[in-house]
Amino acid sequence: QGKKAVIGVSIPSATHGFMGGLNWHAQETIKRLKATYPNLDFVLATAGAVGKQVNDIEDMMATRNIDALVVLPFESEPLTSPVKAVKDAGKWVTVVDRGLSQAGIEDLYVAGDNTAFGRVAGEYFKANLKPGAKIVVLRGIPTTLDNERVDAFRKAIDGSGIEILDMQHGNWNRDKAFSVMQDYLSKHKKIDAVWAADDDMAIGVLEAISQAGRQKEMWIVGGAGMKEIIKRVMDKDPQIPVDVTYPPALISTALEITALRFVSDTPVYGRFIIGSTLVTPANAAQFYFPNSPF
Amino acid sequence: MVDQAASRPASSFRLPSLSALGPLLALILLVALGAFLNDNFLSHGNITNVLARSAFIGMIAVGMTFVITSGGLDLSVGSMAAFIAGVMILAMNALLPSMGVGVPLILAGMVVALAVGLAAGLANGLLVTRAGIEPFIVTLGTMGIFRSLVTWLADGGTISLDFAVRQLYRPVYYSGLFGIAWPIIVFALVAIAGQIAMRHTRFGRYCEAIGSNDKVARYSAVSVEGIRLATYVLLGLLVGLATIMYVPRLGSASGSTGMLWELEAIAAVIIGGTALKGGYGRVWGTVVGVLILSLIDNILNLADLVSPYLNGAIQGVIIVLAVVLQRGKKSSA
Amino acid sequence: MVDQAASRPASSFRLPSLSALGPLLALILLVALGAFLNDNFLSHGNITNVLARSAFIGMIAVGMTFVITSGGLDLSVGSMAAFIAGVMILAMNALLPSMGVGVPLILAGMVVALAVGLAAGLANGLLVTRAGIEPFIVTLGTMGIFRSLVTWLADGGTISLDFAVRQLYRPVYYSGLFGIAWPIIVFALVAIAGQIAMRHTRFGRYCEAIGSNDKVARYSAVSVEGIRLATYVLLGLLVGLATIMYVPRLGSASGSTGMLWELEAIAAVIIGGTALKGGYGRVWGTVVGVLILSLIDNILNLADLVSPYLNGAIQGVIIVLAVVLQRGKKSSA
Amino acid sequence: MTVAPVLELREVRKSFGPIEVLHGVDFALHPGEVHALIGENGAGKSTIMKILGGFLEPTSGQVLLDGQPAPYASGAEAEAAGVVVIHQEFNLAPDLTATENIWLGRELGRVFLDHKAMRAGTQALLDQLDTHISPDARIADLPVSDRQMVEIAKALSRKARVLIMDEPSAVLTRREVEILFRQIDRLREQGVALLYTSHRLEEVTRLADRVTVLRDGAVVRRAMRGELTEDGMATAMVGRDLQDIYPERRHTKGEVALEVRGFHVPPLVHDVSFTLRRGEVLGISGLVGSGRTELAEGLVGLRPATGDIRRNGVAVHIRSVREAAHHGMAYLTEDRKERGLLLDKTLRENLTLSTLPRFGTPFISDAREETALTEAIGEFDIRAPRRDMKVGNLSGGNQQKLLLAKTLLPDPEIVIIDEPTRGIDVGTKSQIYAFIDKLASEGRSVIVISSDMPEILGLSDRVLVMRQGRLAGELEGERISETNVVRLVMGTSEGINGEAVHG
Ligand SMILES: Nc1ncnc2c1ncn2[C@@H]1O[C@H](COP(=O)(O)OP(=O)(O)OP(=O)(O)O)[C@@H](O)[C@H]1O
Ligand SMILES: Nc1ncnc2c1ncn2[C@@H]1O[C@H](COP(=O)(O)OP(=O)(O)OP(=O)(O)O)[C@@H](O)[C@H]1O
Ligand SMILES: O[C@@H]1[C@@H](O)[C@H](O)OC[C@H]1O
Ligand SMILES: [Mg+2]
Ligand SMILES: [Mg+2]
Repeated sequence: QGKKAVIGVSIPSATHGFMGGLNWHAQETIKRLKATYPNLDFVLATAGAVGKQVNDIEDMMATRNIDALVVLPFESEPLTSPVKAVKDAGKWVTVVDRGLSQAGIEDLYVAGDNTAFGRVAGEYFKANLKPGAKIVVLRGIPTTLDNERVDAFRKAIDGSGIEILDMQHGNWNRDKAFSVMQDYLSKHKKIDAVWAADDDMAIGVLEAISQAGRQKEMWIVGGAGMKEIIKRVMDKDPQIPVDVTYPPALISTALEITALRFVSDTPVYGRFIIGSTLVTPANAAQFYFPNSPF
Repeated sequence: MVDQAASRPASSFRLPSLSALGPLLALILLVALGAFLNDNFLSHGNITNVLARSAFIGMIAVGMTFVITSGGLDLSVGSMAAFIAGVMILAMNALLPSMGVGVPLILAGMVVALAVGLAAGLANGLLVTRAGIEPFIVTLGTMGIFRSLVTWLADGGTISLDFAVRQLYRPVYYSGLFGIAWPIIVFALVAIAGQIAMRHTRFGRYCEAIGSNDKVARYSAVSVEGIRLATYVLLGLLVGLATIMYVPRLGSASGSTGMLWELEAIAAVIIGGTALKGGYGRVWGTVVGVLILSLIDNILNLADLVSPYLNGAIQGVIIVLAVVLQRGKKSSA
Repeated sequence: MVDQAASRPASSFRLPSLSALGPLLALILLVALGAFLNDNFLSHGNITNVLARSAFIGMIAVGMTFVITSGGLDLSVGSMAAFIAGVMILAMNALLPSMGVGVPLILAGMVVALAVGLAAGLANGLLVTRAGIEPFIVTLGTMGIFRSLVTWLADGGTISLDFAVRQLYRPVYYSGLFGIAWPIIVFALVAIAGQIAMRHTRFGRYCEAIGSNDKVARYSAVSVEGIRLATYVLLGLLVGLATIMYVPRLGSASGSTGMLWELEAIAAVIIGGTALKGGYGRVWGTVVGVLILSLIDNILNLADLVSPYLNGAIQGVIIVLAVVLQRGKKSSA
Repeated sequence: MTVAPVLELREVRKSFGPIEVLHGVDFALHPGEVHALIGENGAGKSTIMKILGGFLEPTSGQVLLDGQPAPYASGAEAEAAGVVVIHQEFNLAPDLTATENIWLGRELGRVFLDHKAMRAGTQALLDQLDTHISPDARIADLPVSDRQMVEIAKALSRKARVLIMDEPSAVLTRREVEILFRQIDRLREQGVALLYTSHRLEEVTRLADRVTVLRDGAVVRRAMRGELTEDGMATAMVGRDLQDIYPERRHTKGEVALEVRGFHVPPLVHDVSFTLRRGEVLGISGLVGSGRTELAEGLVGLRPATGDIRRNGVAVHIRSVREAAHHGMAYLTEDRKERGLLLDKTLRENLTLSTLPRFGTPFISDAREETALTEAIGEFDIRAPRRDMKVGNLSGGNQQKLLLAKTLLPDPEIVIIDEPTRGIDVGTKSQIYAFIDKLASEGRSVIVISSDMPEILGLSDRVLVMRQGRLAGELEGERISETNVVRLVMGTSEGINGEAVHG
């Protein structure tokens, strides 16, 4: 077939649990696809900041002769025009998770659903708490996607009579979430539930609660589907009744579909939204991947 | 200093009492503010939380005080902590099958942590003293190296301590003696030892001399390179110790462990009144600095403030004010 | 007495040539490595990319060289850039209805950027010179303040420039003159002006004198506080200028814009041979330092390396090696 | 001739904290005159000079310029008014070059610096001072004497009406002192008012048209040229009669304590060999830059060196001051401010720095340190207003005494003293000479490196002369004379080690 097709992959670096999982899935999938399709080659770059990601994409264009780009934008706005430039150069573009701020650039969009992520959690709270119940929230790093999730959550519990006592940023980080939760516990005599909005944060929250000996008082909902948390849901841990998915494996889906574009004639344009589902003890086994680092 | 004497004679006599009280005053004001904002602020539980949380940065900052006093700097401590934690957990997990869950395994993990800390400190120290590279560059380099290594060891994710081991190890963070948590006790011991070392031993005296003028120190039979090396090794060991107290808390390490601890530790040292250029070190000031930083976070969480987005701004303002207060007191004295 | 003059060892005369060539040598080696790894490395496109993206940190680092040379430090530049970008974009969006899309609007945005940069630099400078607080603390504080403010302005998300305005503004980053991109041209002008200011004007001379011994400078009728203030203001203006070139590139600002730029800028200055303690500044060394840092990233993207997790480690090793090389050359001279 | 004074102090008092160091001083400088201000270490000379030069404000009293209250509040403003000071401490930025320092604050050129003009100006000044310093030399790389010449050049470039010189000759060699004097004479003829201080009274006799003697912050004697002999000055300063300041007795030599063979200290010092016996004072003379300091620093491990050193007959390797101390050797540096003392630390911390292990392990005993300080203050007559003050606030001479005390604290068997009495008053000088004499009598060996000819002649049992990094010759007993030393120093006589030295 002659020339190999080169697929550039640009993702944020493994700065927290979810992204670590995503990095792991990306590398595993690349390995697998390379083995399966000898005429495909991949160039992977990870970035810890917006500027670095734009540089990575420029470098792929200038020096690696890529034919396609799979990108999970660090942030939507600033990545929009660099990705558009790739598209304008006639390359195939797959956007993952965080969409671009301008419609119609990408050929393929594979994403989680941040609104659903917040809504599904919110609906669970609404269904399982009485009016007047008090909850606390730990948000992620201040970003658009965090805003989308929180807004959807708020909307979902609207009118339920649930009171949000406090909302601070835990930055999707265990240590930070641990301190924030410790302080919530000092401050509030009564907390009925916690929305930790990310499983890494949920781990920190759990520790703070058990230190305070208030395990019986409240339950926690995290998010993303970390294996330890899924396991606890599966084991019917009363502290972690459910989880909300936001699978880091969506990068695998994106890579696989993009690969198809180069190895077959399958039409692969479109949008693939991997919904956020509620993980309950009943369906947990289906989301449990003990080998993933996440 | 001479210039001060020549141009502003009044300040030529040091008034250690008042200027030293500066950061303490800021601390006291913060405590008062906290107590005013929230009734639970002074509760045993909250005080324990704040102090225990300060312990990691605290121990590191005590070590950093010696490094900075002797004219050095270490930007790598946060990543070093992450790296040590990663290696320590992997080592314990690896030793588990042969050693079984038990105190010896925990002790083995602690030895690994201290050994890795020592090695890391030695690496920094040797690059600074033998290769003669600026501490800023050396530790900027090793900062990247340590952080990368732990991410790589964790395969991008989180390295978790075996559950059973963790249960056994937990009390090292969560329990204590006579109602005082272990991290607080260890931090207090480190701080006291540090204060004594700085004020009452040759090592501390030499650190100040080297930071003040390393040529004079060399002409005075002080082993300048040896002492410098020792400060980095000491800091490495203290990072190891901090990690020993950190791991039982959450039982895991990842690429994001210890993020920005270096900045916090250095800030605590400077807030405490140690000179960034070296020559004058104040261990107990550092302790106060650490507590100030940790209290600001606590108060921001306890109080209902404008917008959580502005936390960083309030933090910034308080840090500057704390130092203004301190310097203000000094110059008005 | 001629014999006496002859007895002076040659080494009492400085040999700037070789020690100055140190960082340049590291740069050349990196370029050779890049060319060896990838055929496209030396292509016009890649070179343009590397140089253009160095421009932001580059301009800031040139300003930072003056601050550090005169004994100061500025940790706030990264957040300052984010804050300026945020305010600039908001201002342009706000003016859009009244001014319409056009060059005047862009110019108005630029004026806002420079004005905010000037004000921010002035704030840092006044806190350092008038309130007499350590630059480390002042700028650690303002770092938190600026970053918080932009997060707050963005409501936790991203502030975006109106699409139409952006289309008009884009060429400021993406096009150029005679095939040379604008950011490269502006950076080159800033670097040349900086080099001239450092070597051939009173301002540069005074920065060095103050950093070397501020008492001596004061005795020599140098306005020490004025010059110090000026270095922070200059740096603020250059951060403003860098932002003017940055906004057309990404068209937005958020809480994570300019993250860690301060560290990169300071590292570039030190790699370039300026002393962290002040007293000796080398603007062109800074330029070389910026290029080294930027090339390392580029080269890591040229080849498929072991594991992306290890990028940071390789980066760290190269930074230290670059400086070893430089110092090695110097001492063997 | 009673010309009106240019610059005057009236009833000036000065206190540092609670301690008053000047008690109502009246003092005047006249155009075309050299006025010498003399007094013991710590008497207040530098303080007076700083007040005149605008660097210190008097606590009470007045500074008058041309009969009007002096219109300046800082050294810089005073300089603009034509009152220029050469400080006892160096006032140069170490990272800048000679040229950059000399023009600091008054650079030439409009927008851009005129490097060529400034360099040429510097070269001219340095030529005028007959010195070999390169205008491009970084101050930090220069030996102290050269730094002082740069200071002098800087002051001369200021076109002063009043030139105040605080012990300018202390770190200079005789040759350089001569150059300085020529400049002073020239300025006097031009009508400049000059204030001069020195602890070398022969200089005062030679230069001064007027002498004011200060004791403990008060004027005790005023005299015109010729009214005071050197003895008279010394007596007025110290408040008692002084005998001959050099010790009488020559020492009896013991066995060889140190033997140095084929010693090289690159890049300057080559092939130096000598022996040192117990109970001997060995003087080393030479011009600035002849390598005496390098030799000494090489011997005690401060500079990389090659060659054989035998201590009591046993070959030793010394790579650091620590190792030198281990072999009973101590070195007192000529560069008190940069290498000798920690200026922002207290007396106690400085005194014990090189001997800390003696003061307790693991904890330093403050009490023992205090005792040592008390002894040092007594033995070396260190005059400090407060024990816990920073050393940088001591008067220059008292700093030197503290440095001596510090160097001798380890009780070394071999002491190398580089410029022992720099800035020390006559009274104390004789004490220090007696001290050196006592060390030798106890069977220790002392090497004295000095640019002060009488000191070399008065103290040494044997004299080595260095020239261009090599030994130019050795003099002993009767042959120790000024003429012989000067000949060797200048290279105008045959070297005694059989080495021909060309002139
Ligand atoms: N900034 C200061 N703070 C405290 N004491 C000071 C300060 N400056 C000078 N002194 C004290 O004032 C006294 C006079 O000092 P000064 O330097 O004027 O003496 P001096 O006559 O110049 O002595 P020397 O001959 O040793 O140079 C000394 O006791 C000195 O310690
Ligand atoms: N580290 C160094 N490297 C090279 N040259 C040096 C160094 N230090 C000093 N020199 C030069 O060596 C020469 C010798 O200076 P030094 O002061 O040691 O001479 P000296 O004979 O001791 O004279 P004196 O003690 O009277 O100043 C000087 O010209 C000086 O510039
Ligand atoms: O980084 C984010 C992660 O932490 C969160 O849980 O899910 C979405 C991701 O983009
Ligand atoms: Mg004096
Ligand atoms: Mg010498």
